[in-house]
Amino acid sequence: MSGKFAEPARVVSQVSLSDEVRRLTLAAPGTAAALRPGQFVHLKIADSYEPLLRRPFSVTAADPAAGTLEIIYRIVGKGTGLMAAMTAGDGVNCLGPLGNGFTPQGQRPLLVGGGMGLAPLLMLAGALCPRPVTVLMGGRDHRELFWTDLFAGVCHNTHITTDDGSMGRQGLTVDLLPELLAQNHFDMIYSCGPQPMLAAVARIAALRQIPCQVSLEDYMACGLGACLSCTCAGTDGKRRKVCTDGPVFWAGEVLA
Amino acid sequence: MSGKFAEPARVVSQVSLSDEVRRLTLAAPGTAAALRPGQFVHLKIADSYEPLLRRPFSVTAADPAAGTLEIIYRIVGKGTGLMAAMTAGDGVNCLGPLGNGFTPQGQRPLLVGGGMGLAPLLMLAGALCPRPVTVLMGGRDHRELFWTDLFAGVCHNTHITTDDGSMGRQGLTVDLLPELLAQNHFDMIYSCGPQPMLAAVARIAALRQIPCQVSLEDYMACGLGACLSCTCAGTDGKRRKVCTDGPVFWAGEVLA
Amino acid sequence: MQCRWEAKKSLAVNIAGIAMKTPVMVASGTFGFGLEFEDFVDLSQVGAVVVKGTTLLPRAGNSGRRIAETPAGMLNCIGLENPGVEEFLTAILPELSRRDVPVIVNISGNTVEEYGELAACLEGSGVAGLEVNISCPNVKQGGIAFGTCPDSAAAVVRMVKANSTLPVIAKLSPNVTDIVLMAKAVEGAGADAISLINTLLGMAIDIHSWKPVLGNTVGGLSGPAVKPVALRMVWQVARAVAVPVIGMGGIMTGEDAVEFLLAGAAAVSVGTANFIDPTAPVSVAAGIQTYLEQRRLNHVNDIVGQLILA
Amino acid sequence: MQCRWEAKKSLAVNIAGIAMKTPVMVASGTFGFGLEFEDFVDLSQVGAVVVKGTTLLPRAGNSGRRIAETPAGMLNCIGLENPGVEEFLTAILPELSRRDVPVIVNISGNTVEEYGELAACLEGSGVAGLEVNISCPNVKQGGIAFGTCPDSAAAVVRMVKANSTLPVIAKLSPNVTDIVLMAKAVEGAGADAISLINTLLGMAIDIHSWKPVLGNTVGGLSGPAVKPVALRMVWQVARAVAVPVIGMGGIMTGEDAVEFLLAGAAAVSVGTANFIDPTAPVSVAAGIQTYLEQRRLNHVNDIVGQLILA
Ligand SMILES: Cc1cc2nc3c(=O)[nH]c(=O)nc-3n(C[C@H](O)[C@H](O)[C@H](O)COP(=O)(O)OP(=O)(O)OC[C@H]3O[C@@H](n4cnc5c(N)ncnc54)[C@H](O)[C@@H]3O)c2cc1C
Ligand SMILES: Cc1cc2nc3c(=O)[nH]c(=O)nc-3n(C[C@H](O)[C@H](O)[C@H](O)COP(=O)(O)OP(=O)(O)OC[C@H]3O[C@@H](n4cnc5c(N)ncnc54)[C@H](O)[C@@H]3O)c2cc1C
Ligand SMILES: Cc1cc2nc3c(=O)[nH]c(=O)nc-3n(C[C@H](O)[C@H](O)[C@H](O)COP(=O)(O)O)c2cc1C
Ligand SMILES: Cc1cc2nc3c(=O)[nH]c(=O)nc-3n(C[C@H](O)[C@H](O)[C@H](O)COP(=O)(O)O)c2cc1C
Ligand code: FES
Ligand code: FES
Repeated sequence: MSGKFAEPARVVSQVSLSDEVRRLTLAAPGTAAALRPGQFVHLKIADSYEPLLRRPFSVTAADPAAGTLEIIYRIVGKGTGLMAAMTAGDGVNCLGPLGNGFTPQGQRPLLVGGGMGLAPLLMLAGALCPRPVTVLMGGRDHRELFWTDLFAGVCHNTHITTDDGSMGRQGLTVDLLPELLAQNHFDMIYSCGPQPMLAAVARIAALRQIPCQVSLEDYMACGLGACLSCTCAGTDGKRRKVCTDGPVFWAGEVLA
Repeated sequence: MSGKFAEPARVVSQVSLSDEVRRLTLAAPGTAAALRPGQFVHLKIADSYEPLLRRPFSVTAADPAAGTLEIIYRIVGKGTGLMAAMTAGDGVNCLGPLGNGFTPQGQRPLLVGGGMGLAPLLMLAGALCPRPVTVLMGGRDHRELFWTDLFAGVCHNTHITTDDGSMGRQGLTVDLLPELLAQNHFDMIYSCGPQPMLAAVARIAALRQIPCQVSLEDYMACGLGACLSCTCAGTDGKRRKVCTDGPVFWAGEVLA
Repeated sequence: MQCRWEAKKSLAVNIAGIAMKTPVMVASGTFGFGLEFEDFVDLSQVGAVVVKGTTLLPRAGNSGRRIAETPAGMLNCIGLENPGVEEFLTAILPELSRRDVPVIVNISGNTVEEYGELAACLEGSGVAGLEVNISCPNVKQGGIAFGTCPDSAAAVVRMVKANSTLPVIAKLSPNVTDIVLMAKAVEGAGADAISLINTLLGMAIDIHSWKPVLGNTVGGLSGPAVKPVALRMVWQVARAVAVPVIGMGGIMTGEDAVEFLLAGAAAVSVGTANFIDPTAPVSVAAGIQTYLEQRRLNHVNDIVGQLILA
Repeated sequence: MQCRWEAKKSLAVNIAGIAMKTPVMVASGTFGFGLEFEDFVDLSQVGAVVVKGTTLLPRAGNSGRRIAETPAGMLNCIGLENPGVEEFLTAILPELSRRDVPVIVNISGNTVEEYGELAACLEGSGVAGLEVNISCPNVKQGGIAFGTCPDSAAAVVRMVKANSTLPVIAKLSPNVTDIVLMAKAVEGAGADAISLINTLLGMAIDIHSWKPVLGNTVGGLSGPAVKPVALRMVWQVARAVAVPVIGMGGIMTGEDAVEFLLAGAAAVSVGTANFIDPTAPVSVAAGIQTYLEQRRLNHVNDIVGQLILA
């Protein structure tokens, strides 16, 4: 039997993590039971042609017993704006679990995430327990403080950079990364965030010969590998579908 | 100063009058204060392009002091479906008051309404008080019983026909009309309902030489007399705009 | 209640000699003769009022149902109902002329000659310009034919130019294979500006009665649904002709208008939007003004045609 | 989870010799090679699987952003990314052939000859038919040109027919002045069926960056927004040609499909709908079945072309 569902899901609860960020808990038992860290769900938010398409979101936690899953999202446009107005009992259609997910290997993993890229790493961090997990997180400013709290429960070490220095070290995650790698013996890196960050993380990881997986984002229609909206060039010249071949790739597969 | 508004209105309350019919009370102070019986409002139901256009509804009651107005509507499609899901505090944009309204003349008026055509007659009945008002109402079956209750408070006499005889006399309003006219001395007829009913009422009224106003319906885009979606042929060969020249016409103006 | 708002100088444009306080005009057939909207809009703050399609003789329009809502759009088959040019000149224009807004008359003929006659009738009337509707898809004779063939479109424009000293705007139909070919044809024939798009020909069927929803079987599609097609055509035409282009098709907000301006439209028109928000011509202009202010741009012309191609 | 549903006999149709269990096919480019949807749809309950546009050599497609949502629609500029006909035949078709569903290959060439070669490659492969994509607006060479000129469209169809014994479906572009002219041209060239519409050429602009939203500047519009245009064209074509017409464009529900059938389509395809509801091909067919049952109609053919004109 197949592991993908298009299930009518109900909002269990929604909480504000910051001005612009919300955590939404959905009852979607099929997906919740089958989902692995790094996979995502594709949500049809309203039973309307406005907005028409589904919206993809990483899952930050899944509780197979309760049949629920959580996503953390930033309000950026029409779809997320409608999501922000939802309350317990409202319905969405949840397509998932989609994508391949992370390969949970390594005894001393480092997670490097920027902005909303921290979302898939959160579920991964939980799955990697009880191995000692270090997370290096980058954000715009102290308003992304909530991530620290969320990772505190699942990570041994938390390192923070912000663009404006209002929290942790001022600068980018990749500024702090060489230092961290020099001081520790990480045997696996997982990263998700803006493309330039991923490219820099992958480059540094390759120099140090630490295996590295990156999770990509792209504009998606089907989420099922059919429409080719989301393909990217692989380093071998072949195309990769972010939705099914990814969103998680070995860094060398997609970043030169 | 002008009497038309495009006001952000709030739902005050909504009640079910039958399976398919609801009464919606809106806080729309500008419109409520200016509105006369027979006029209508044009509602933009959702802040979305689905549905795109406004929806026209007769007003059944307006309370200038409270700044509220009521409409009674049947759930028939997308827009009314969305309206049915609204609860206190939800917003709609209310354009109104639109149209000309009834001419409240006559000392012994008869109101003849079929189905949802009873809506504008309800507010008219209230305005005609304390003159003795008689209403002849036609419906499909006993599920339209709620109209009887609504008119009971404002009318002296209530006559009912239903298609299936499950309430009042079996048949059409126009079957009962000649009898009523013979037994009473009405000096004005107001009518709203399906086109064939209006034509029959107008014909009978003309025969008896009783002045008669009819309220028409048509598909409307602007509601302001600009787009010409809603025009109908006048008996003089000139076009009439239902939204601004009407929706109320002297029967002879639009029905041969 | 009239919306109180005053356009800043940064919005003022001049299209083919017609000075407008804002680049936001109203599309023919969606704003009546302007006066219908005075409860909501101060006409002096509208770029220009393009009145309902006008013909030599009065027209009753199509019978049966005239509009149908579609996903994010609407179909119409009004069929050019209008009081005729005579009535327009005697009963409507005198009142409309009292407003401080350029009036542009959208004209429609059954023959090339009729377009000429219409232009001649309107000469000296005080209107600011003529918009030649060669594209209305609703009229069985004329209409569609003129607008889909470059030669006949050019013939109409030449005839109007020959009978008028007013700025002449040629309004193009989107129901063509090559919109640039049409644009060049009317530019070559002397059009002082080009407006587009008119409606896309569409249809809806009532699955209960098995009949067409519209009285005229087919009708013109407008509203947000058509915006991508309109924007593409405006972009193609604006880069191909030298005369100013007036963009329209699905503009509902200031942001939508900015897309058309970036694509090369020197001005825009709002049509279907007027049915949803009767203050649309002003709210769209205010939206453009806000956009300019947020980016510290001095004038709307600073964005016209500034699309950056890779 | 796969949706369990079985089509009744009342839905079975035969289009140009291709027997289908339901009149609901899937539109090329929106359903991959079919296997991608097996988690949700039993392919044996789909009318036919029309696979992604296939070219002689593999294609990487367009770079940059490939989709944009629009009001009730979407733009795409995939640019015919596909593994090439060889890979299709060796790596994909063997697996797909094990399913009990007709497979139709959508082919696209840069020259008339390439179409012929493609047809020859697919001869004897076991596929049920060819759909000739003369209309994809994304490819700079070929594509748009073939589909907008009756002579070149006919030349392509003739070439495919000359190189194939399979049923040949000509897929028309809606970006033309006269869709009936195009339909008659491909019918005259021997097309066994006609499918329409492909996407309408559109555009979107990012007002923050001043750049086109899509990597390819322009893209094809699909989804509910285009339904009125699609329905109008299907109606016009179905009454003008003798070969069966496959209707598509914005079909999301059984009701939408019924509109196309009444307009004269002998079958329909669902495209964009697959992205919103992965069970769409089955749910649309089930919707048609319900419609027939409610009206006590024996067969879907009882409604095909039954539009009542005034
Ligand atoms: C695999 C994957 C996982 C994601 N996980 C998260 C997450 O955990 N939390 C989170 O906040 N966001 C996440 N995103 C981004 C999220 O999908 C977008 O923010 C969201 O789709 C925006 O929708 P909107 O309607 O609010 O924005 P609009 O701008 O109105 O959307 C318009 C269109 O663009 C698409 N779009 C807009 N931004 C993005 C984007 N960044 N990536 C892909 N498509 C986009 C939308 O899906 C829609 O089709 C993820 C994206 C992908 C591909
Ligand atoms: C002046 C006037 C007064 C009205 N008063 C009432 C009233 O008091 N109570 C009531 O229940 N209904 C009334 N109607 C009818 C009401 O407008 C429609 O039932 C409503 O628009 C249906 O919207 P929908 O989205 O649910 O239906 P849909 O069928 O989804 O609507 C699709 C389109 O058709 C239009 N439409 C559908 N039915 C009608 C109709 N009967 N008349 C005009 N347009 C229609 C809609 O406005 C919309 O544009 C009135 C109509 C008019 C013109
Ligand atoms: C109800 C209606 C009537 C119209 N009448 C005319 C007309 O008389 N002449 C004309 O050139 N265009 C007419 N149009 C087309 C509009 O002017 C405009 O070109 C089109 O609607 C696209 O713009 P929009 O999407 O903003 O509405 C009409 C459009 C609508 C919706
Ligand atoms: C993402 C995407 C890719 C498409 N690729 C192709 C293609 O390769 N070949 C083709 O003939 N049509 C292609 N089309 C067009 C569809 O087959 C269909 O004609 C069109 O989308 C209209 O139907 P719809 O509105 O149901 O999507 C594509 C459409 C989309 C949305
Ligand atoms: S989103 Fe369709 S292939 Fe990835
Ligand atoms: S609805 Fe526009 S003129 Fe009546």
